[in-house]
Amino acid sequence: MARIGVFVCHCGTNIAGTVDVKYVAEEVAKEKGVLISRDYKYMCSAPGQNIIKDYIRLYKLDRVVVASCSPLLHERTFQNTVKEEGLNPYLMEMANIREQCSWVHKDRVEATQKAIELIKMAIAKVRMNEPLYPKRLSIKRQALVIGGGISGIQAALDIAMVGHPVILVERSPSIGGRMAQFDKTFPTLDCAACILTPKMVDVRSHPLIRILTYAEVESVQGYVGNFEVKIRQKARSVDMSKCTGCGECLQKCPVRVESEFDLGLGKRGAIYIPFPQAVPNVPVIDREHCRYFTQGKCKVCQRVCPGEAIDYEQEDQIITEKVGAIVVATGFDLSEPTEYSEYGGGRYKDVISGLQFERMINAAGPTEGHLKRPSDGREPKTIVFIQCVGSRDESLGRPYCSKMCCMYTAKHAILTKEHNPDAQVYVFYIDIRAAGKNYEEFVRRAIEQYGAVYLRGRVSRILEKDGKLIVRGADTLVHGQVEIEADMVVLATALVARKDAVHLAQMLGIPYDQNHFFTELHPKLAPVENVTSGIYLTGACQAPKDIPDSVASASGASVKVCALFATEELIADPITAQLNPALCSLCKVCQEICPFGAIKEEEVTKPDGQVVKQMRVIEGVCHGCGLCVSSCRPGALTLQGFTDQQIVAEINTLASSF
Amino acid sequence: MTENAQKGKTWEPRVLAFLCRWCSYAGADLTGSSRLNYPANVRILRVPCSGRVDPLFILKALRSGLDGVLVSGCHPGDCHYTAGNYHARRKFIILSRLLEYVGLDPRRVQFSWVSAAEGDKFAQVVREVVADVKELGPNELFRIPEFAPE
Amino acid sequence: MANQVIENLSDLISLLTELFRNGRLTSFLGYQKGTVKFKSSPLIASRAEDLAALNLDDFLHYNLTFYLKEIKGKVGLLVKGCDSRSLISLIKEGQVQKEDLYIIGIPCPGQIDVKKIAFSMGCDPEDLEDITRSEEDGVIVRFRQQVQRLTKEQALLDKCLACFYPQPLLYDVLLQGDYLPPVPPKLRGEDETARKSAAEKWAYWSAQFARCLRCYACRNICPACFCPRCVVEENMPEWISPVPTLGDNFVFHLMRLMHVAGTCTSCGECERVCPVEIPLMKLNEKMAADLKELFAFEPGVDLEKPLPFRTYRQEDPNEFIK
Amino acid sequence: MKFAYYPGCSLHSTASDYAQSITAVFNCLHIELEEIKDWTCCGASSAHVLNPFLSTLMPAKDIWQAQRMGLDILAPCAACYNRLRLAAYKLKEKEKLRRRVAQILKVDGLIKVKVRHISDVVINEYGLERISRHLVKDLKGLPVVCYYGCLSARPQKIVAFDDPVDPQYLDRLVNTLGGKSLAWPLKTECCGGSFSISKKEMVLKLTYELLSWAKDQGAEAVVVDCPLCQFNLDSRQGEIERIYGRTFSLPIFYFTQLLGLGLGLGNKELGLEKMNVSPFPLLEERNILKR
Amino acid sequence: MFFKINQGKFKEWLLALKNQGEVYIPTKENNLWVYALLERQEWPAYFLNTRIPVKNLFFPNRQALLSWKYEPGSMGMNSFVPEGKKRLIVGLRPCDSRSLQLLKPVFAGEYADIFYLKNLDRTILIGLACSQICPGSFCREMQVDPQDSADNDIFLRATPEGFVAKVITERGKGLLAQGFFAEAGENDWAAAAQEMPGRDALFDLEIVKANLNSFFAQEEFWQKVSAKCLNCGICTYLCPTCHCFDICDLRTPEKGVRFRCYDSCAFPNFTKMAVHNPRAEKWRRYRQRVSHKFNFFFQNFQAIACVGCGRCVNFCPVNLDLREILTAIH
Repeated sequence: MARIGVFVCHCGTNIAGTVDVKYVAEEVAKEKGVLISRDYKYMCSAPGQNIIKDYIRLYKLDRVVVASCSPLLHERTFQNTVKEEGLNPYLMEMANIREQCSWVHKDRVEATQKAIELIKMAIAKVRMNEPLYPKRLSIKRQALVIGGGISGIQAALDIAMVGHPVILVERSPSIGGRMAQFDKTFPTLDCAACILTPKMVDVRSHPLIRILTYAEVESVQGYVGNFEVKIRQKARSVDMSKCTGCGECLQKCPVRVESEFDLGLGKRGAIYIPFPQAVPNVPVIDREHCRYFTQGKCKVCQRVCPGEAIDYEQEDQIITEKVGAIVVATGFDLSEPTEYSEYGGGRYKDVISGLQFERMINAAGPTEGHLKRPSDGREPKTIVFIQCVGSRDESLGRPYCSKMCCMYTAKHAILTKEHNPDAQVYVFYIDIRAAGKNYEEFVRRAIEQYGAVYLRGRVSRILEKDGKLIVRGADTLVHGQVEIEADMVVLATALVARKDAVHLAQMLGIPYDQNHFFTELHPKLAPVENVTSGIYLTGACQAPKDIPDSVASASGASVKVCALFATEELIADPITAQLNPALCSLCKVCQEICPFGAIKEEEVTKPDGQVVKQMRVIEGVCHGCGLCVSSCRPGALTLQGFTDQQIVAEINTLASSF
Repeated sequence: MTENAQKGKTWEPRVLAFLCRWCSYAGADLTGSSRLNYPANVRILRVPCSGRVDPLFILKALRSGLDGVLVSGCHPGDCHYTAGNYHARRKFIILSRLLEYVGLDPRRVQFSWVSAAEGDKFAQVVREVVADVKELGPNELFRIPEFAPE
Repeated sequence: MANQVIENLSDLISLLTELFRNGRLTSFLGYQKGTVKFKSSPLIASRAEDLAALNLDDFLHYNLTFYLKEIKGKVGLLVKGCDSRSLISLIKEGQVQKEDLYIIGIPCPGQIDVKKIAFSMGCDPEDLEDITRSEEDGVIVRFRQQVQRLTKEQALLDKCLACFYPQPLLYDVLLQGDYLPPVPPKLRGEDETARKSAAEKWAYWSAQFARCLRCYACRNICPACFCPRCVVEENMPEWISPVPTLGDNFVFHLMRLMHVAGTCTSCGECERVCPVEIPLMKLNEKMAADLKELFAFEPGVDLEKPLPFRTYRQEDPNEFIK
Repeated sequence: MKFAYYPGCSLHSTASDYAQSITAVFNCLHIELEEIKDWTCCGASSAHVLNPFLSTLMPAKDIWQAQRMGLDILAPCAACYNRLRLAAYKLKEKEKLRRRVAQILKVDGLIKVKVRHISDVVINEYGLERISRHLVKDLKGLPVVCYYGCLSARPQKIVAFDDPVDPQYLDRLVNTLGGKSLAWPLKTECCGGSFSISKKEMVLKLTYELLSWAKDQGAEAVVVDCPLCQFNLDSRQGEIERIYGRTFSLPIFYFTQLLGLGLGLGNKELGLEKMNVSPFPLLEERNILKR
Repeated sequence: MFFKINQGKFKEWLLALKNQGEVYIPTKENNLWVYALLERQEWPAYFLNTRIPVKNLFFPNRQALLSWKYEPGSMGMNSFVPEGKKRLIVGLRPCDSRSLQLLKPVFAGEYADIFYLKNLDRTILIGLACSQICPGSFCREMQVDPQDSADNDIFLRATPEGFVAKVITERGKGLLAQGFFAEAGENDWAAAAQEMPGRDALFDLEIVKANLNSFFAQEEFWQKVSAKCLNCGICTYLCPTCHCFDICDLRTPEKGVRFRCYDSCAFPNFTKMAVHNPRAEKWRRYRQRVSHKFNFFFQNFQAIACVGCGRCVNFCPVNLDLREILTAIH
């Protein structure tokens, strides 16, 4: 039999003004199990709290009801009060007789009657309350960062700086990502390499960061604080410990193939490093093209290698690691320039993508920074830039804006002019989106100072004739058609999600939108978190982001990781779902609807040795919404603190008929 | 008041309101702190999420003689748990269609989305629901004839 | 092996015998002759020898899938078109695995509705002496020395007259025979109760539910009711009193409907077995209609589409909410 | 292979040579055609401008007719193809519309038949590999441009069976036949189509551009698979010469005519003399065909 | 002593009986036959037997026993007194009339059940001979004569003109002394007997009784015969002699009522206890039902708790046929 104490607060006149607190206290005293019922001016005040404590001691109360203001305000307060008397804080219930009674009603009789019933409900509930204890989950304080682009690098550095080990996984042979391909960066026009390479070096030299390039995440198991990841280290065919990075092999390799890094504008060997400043500065053998692997003989690189680092026998390795948190920084892809065949992308050599232009104009690029037409190597005099190629296009099912194109096109215009002041630059745009610090100014400079001709309208067709590109389009400001004879056309192709984004999302159990960009927990208030706790998002894998945004979100994500790592144990709110396997029908509705993937099926061995399937609630992951509980038909699930029994008890106190 | 209801004196409807603790309960608090008024016929029951509300709760409430039920949660897209209210919404429309089909006036069981900032809306919703239920009269539906008001 | 066609019953029996012999089957669910008129009886075979009793007559009302709740292991069973939908539902509910089953699709010319016939004759089913199928897919009825020819509309179950899936949607082998031609997807003909006033509806359903004995036959025969413990039996809290009061009967039937929503394929077994003739199909059909209208969901027709209460769309109906 | 043949008005009039060559070629390739009985106009050029419903209703009749024959429809005219294809699409997608149409035509059932363009059938389905087995003659590297026109390219999602801007199928055919297809950018630019009469000047301008591009690319002939295009490009050359002062004398072949030549057929079967710009000088010069 | 009456008079008589008390006659409601209060409805030209057994009128599925009311400090309680109004039930079939007598010792035992006994006491039973054998029935095997019954106050046999009545009890006699009936003789009574379609007895009850004990232990047998069973309560709820019940309360915070309602040995939780369930398996429950009717009940009351009405056979959802089991035991 419960020993309940009820404490009714006047809140000065806030409650007592409308509710006859004395009468209320007397009435509820008659309830079954109520040993003591007191009213006081301010229950939340120190003396008020002492009254509660005294009576707990005096009457050996094991349940407490406080009738006062909203629990959103003082639940913690009174939980601590009873806790200090050695009572489990979850054996205290509140009846909200201020915000939801005295403040909203005028009639004293009605308000008093309502207060009584609200308290009776609380009493009925508290009778069913059971002591609850916060769940403690160990945390493996090591982070995994997927993606070695600028956000991945930033996140890794930030986390490591706080002192937590980080594994940085990058799929290509070197970290650096997109930014490494850029020439200069808007709006400051400082060179990308100059600001990126130092960070890459920091990462390489940081004792707590372990870089795994030419590697991919294979599988992820577990939950926040306790993920187990399998990483495939692809065979590099070069022993990293022995390679000195002298580059001999690069020179001697007889094979020449198109370089991915230079997007087909340049060539590389079958053994190569993507770019001079690569980290690690260790080559990879591309087995698809290597003469030894394709024809069984050659081995030139092995012969010239002073460090005997070449190892053709090397095989893929699976590295298994435990991590407590995962930062996803997988970045973006670019839409294919061939998407619009009217622009002849892929058909006309001199129609190139924005990123190709970056490589071309990059001093370290295939053309040493000289503008050359891919077709005949002549320097283009007239260049047409087309924006929104693949962005903001419903017909492609890609309605969104790629955000960067306006800025980098302006940058390209400026760079073109700087390379060759008498070059003529045209830019076709729909709108100019230059919202950002010094962005608008930057675009104005391109137009006013550098004299780039901005035409508001779409290009309808590009025709190639006598080595010229005839660009036909509309200028909607003069309401006329325009035709430009260009030497080169640059398409600002759209930023799109990685081709394999969905695959990764499903592996990590994180949601993604119709464009396959990863979805944050809350677009405004939790922009780097994810419904799967322990997994954080940063950079352009969420949506098109430029460098500042990516770096900012990376730091944001790493703070979340560090916050999680701040303690050895994860203290989980005990308001979580509990499962009684005996009643479970294994229909798995809970698993399917749980927004947090907190319910999993697992195999357990019964005492009699037989192995059976069973559902399990992972308490650390459960947020306690109770959706599964209300969906569980046999009632195998229950939500601590809000059990069916408690809620029905509350309903029954209001029952008036049968 | 219970007695009144049965003695059929000045009958006042009794409405049970399930409020999700993130949006609607906070909204109801705001109604209070902005000192707005609404009828005293409503009894508020706090749940973590509208998704926690099992249709059985609603049936149980009606069965035990409550005159009306209100379920309120976060607006679509605002659920603290991302999707609780979406799932709840599916159950609720099926339930209310069903109740209507068996002749139970759907106005006895109503639903609303009230955000933490919509104190005024909450007051308005309660006024409407209570008015509707008043119009419908006491919930005698499940009373066993032989034990009708003694 | 999959989707082969079987000529006749004896071939079927020899096939099954073979399956029992090579351990592909541990039990088999079929039909045998019934002991009262106009009824067959479920056959539960656990050995090849039991198959001798296997018999297919004109009265195969049973939806055998409900036995899968109890009978586990490698089970072979006969399914009509409608039964196969229950099977799909059960697979989606994770209650059976396709691999464990050996599904034999059987032809269904539409099942005979004895109650309906008796009603139209103004007598009780018990009074009918003989019912045989006529060649033009109706029936010939003998009763009190008179012979009557009935059209299929007069003779068959409404669910069969509205059946869009007479051919099993899921099977390993198919038994040859003639089927009732599928009719375009529609639910059972206009439901007059839906058009009644609230008061009339309540009066109608009170009258129906007041009769309920709470024998739970509707629940126990329902393939969709597979919970280890039904909430009716739960007593902490007690959702529904064991006392068959009108109120508790209401709650019981509505609760059951909510619980089988999306899994219930309107196979009509609940209505068939009800000893006090509660028109439960009306409720099932109503639910089916709503699911279709609101969530474009049709129970038991595809294995992929998620069950209605396991998913949602942001654009789901919202107008009913304040 | 058998199809419900929908010739449309052109093939019974201006494009009878197209029809002729099709019959001849299909005989060699053993593709059967059964003409849809009392087919009605597809409504191209007028109906869909004036009355959208009519533009579905008219083709609908033929579509159901074919459905009854249990055959997919084959349309040689790009305009007919476009109209029929769109109609079939609408009837599939728009249940209301289907019911209304069905009611008027007193027919029933869902649309199952496909509407196919002749080139799609011959080149993509029948296939160049199979065609090449029957080739007896070689086009001797005859340089041509393939002109596809717009009607079998747009609306892309519904009618196109190749890239809407730079389609390749005719080029592939020409090369298989031993000709030399030249790349050019105007493959699906509009020729003015059915405005031949109503807006002649515009048609002349568009056609002029097409022809001059072709000529500049070094083409000696143009290959088409649409009667309207053929008509504009072929019959307008005289006027264009007068207005723009440039002579082209480019023969405009139907792809079936070239294919026919490859299959060893002659003028009689292919109706070559019906062409305004006579192809014979060219064919003789390249000694592909003797008069 | 015998009387006879023609159709027309019979109907008048029924109406006249209303002065004696509530009159119940077989009536078809919602497509099923029940005993309903005689109001406007006609005497049925033809009926086999009611779906709901007559026990329902004596031992209802919902019997209020007592009610209480809680006021702080005090607990008011009152128990319901059994209904006293006189009733007449016309048209009982011999099987159902027998069932009422079978149940008597159960309720009249050490702890007399005032409700059942009072109901029995206040009700005059007017039986009616069968004209046909009900599907699934095996009354004759159970030694119930469809043509005659001593378990009523009056027993009727239908004739083309009307009915021949046989008076069994004094209070029955009282009803006939009202000028509706004419004297009749033994011969009329015999003439009114109808020829029941013959069928060889399926089993001999005595042998079944004898064998039951030995069958009890044969688990495989019970497992096999009960395999089909659904665990639903139809057979017990429609059975005229099943009488297991449950007691539960309906309450609000301040008042409540205690009810008695049917329970069924077919339900898995029928014997469920805190720690275990002696009849967790289906076959145990089914064995219990059969053994109770044909063995245990006999040991307690020297009678078989089955009247062979066939309801459990005819209305079993899965055609689980008691007759087959009994035959097998035979």
